[in-house]
Amino acid sequence: MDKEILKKAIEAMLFAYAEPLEAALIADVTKTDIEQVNNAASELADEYNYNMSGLVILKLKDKYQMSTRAEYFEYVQALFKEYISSKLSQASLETLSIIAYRQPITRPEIEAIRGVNADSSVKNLLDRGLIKEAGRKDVIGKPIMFETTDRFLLFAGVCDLSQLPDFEEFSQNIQIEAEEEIS
Amino acid sequence: MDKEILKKAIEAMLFAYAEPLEAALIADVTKTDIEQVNNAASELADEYNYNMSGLVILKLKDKYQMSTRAEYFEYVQALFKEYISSKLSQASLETLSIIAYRQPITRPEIEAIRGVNADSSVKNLLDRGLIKEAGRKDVIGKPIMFETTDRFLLFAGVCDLSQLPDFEEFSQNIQIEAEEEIS
Amino acid sequence: MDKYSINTKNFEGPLDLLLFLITKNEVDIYDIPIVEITKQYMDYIYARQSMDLNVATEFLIMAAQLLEIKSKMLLPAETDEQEEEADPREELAKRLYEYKIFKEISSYLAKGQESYFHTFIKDPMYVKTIFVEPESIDIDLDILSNIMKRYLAESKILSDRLDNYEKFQTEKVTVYEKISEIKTALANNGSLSFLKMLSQQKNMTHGITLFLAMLELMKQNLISLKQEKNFDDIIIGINSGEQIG
Repeated sequence: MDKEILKKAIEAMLFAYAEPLEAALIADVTKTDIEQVNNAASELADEYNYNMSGLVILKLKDKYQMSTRAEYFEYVQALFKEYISSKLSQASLETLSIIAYRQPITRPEIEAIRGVNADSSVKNLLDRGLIKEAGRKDVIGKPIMFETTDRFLLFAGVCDLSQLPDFEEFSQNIQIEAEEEIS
Repeated sequence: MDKEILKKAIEAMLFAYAEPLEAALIADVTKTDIEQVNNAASELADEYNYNMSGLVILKLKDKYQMSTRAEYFEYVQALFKEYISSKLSQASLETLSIIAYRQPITRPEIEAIRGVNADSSVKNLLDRGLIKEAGRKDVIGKPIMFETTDRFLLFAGVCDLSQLPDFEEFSQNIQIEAEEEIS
Repeated sequence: MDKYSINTKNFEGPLDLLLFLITKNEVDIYDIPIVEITKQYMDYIYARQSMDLNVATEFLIMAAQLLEIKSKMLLPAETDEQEEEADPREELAKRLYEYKIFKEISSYLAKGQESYFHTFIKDPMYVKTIFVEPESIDIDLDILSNIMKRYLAESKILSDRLDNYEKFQTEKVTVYEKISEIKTALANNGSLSFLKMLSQQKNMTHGITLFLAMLELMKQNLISLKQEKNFDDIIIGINSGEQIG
């Protein structure tokens, strides 16, 4: 398939599908291979960015997703009057951080780290689609485990979990801070 | 507002809104007038057409809507067909076809037809937004009824339900019975 | 120091409060002056309690743990397997350290959420429009047989209920009778809804025969079928130039 046609087909598919769409599925449908798809999709994403289009094409792991560009947020937001741009509470952010770096993890394990009940923050994150259930842990009580979703990747602004800074990096930051404070 | 910015803002708004959007509302939100909006939207539509973009901007009386271009319909169609056949298990497909033809239907009724527990397939279909709850049936225990969603119509609209494996068998059996009756 | 100045601070939990006290006192997590920190922690708890009786259980549990550590510190030090003196504060220090890292991560994630909340994703429910094809589809036999299968599947369940009733039925219906039924209806109405006609059939035998009659009329090129989109009703129409009835 001609690359230009593949790009347009990807455009149409991403629009219609709305959710993150696997490159492999695009390749299947267009009878191309994943490399061709990645190639075309990244060209498309570049063009969108170059033209400062109202839309962007995001890469999330092995998936692509179309969304509006943050620069035009105010106009889109005005359309949805009931939309409240509610950011995550500190409690939810802490719970999300723990899940991101320790997944899959159970609620009791989260609570052990945070030292407080995590019921409402886990529920909030589930409702927002930032985390999802990931089976049950094979221990007494078979507690449900949680892991982050593709939407979390969007949230964190990375296309892959491996792009998140290393846990060690944060720990080093703290050590440096601590040394500065004490000295 | 600069016309280029207005065009991008319209692009983002049409994408997010998905349904036909009134020119007057766009003018309101962007603090421009309808003439400016029509002007910008028609330029945008021309550009999409000129580039043979995967998307089109349609004018419907005093509204605009973003949609996929007919030329790429086959890929979008194939995508949804692929989705339904590759993403749903045999059990879920069976449950889905029963619900599609017998809605609204309760879980015990589904189980009576399938002869097996339908918990996980019903949950799976709910998760995928292919079915939804449809009130409770006025019998003992008031079981929840299920029906298919708009999203299901979308999937069904592009793929041949009678080709769903178990349904084929199901209807073939009936045909044989029916033919015996007639002869 | 004003003991109660921290009351209004909203702490996420006991560890959060402890970290605050440690930072405020500029001490090392691994070398907490337990007596002083415990005192400040208890002051906070008491102050909260006097204003709000619903001090979270978690804060009280931590208070108990701090007191336990404090009392252990007063006793001669234990030695572990390696003959090293065990520090009663070590476990708490480890928890605090780990929690502090996650707080660091959450402030990192908090920075990223700005652009996330400024990005809209289309609702996947709204894809219908792309499938609206303006023209009717000419129907081939495959489509027709699919519609029929759907009817059969539906009526199978109906027929289960009517089983006993049907056993006593010996009535025969012929394709010829159904052909004239369709012809009469067409002559009166001009066009017909296939699904409506099907639903008016007494039982499945009638339904099947109606279907066969329609196939026969199609073969004779007397009628044509139209459908708006897949799974829609089928409209039976008279072919132009043909006489019906």
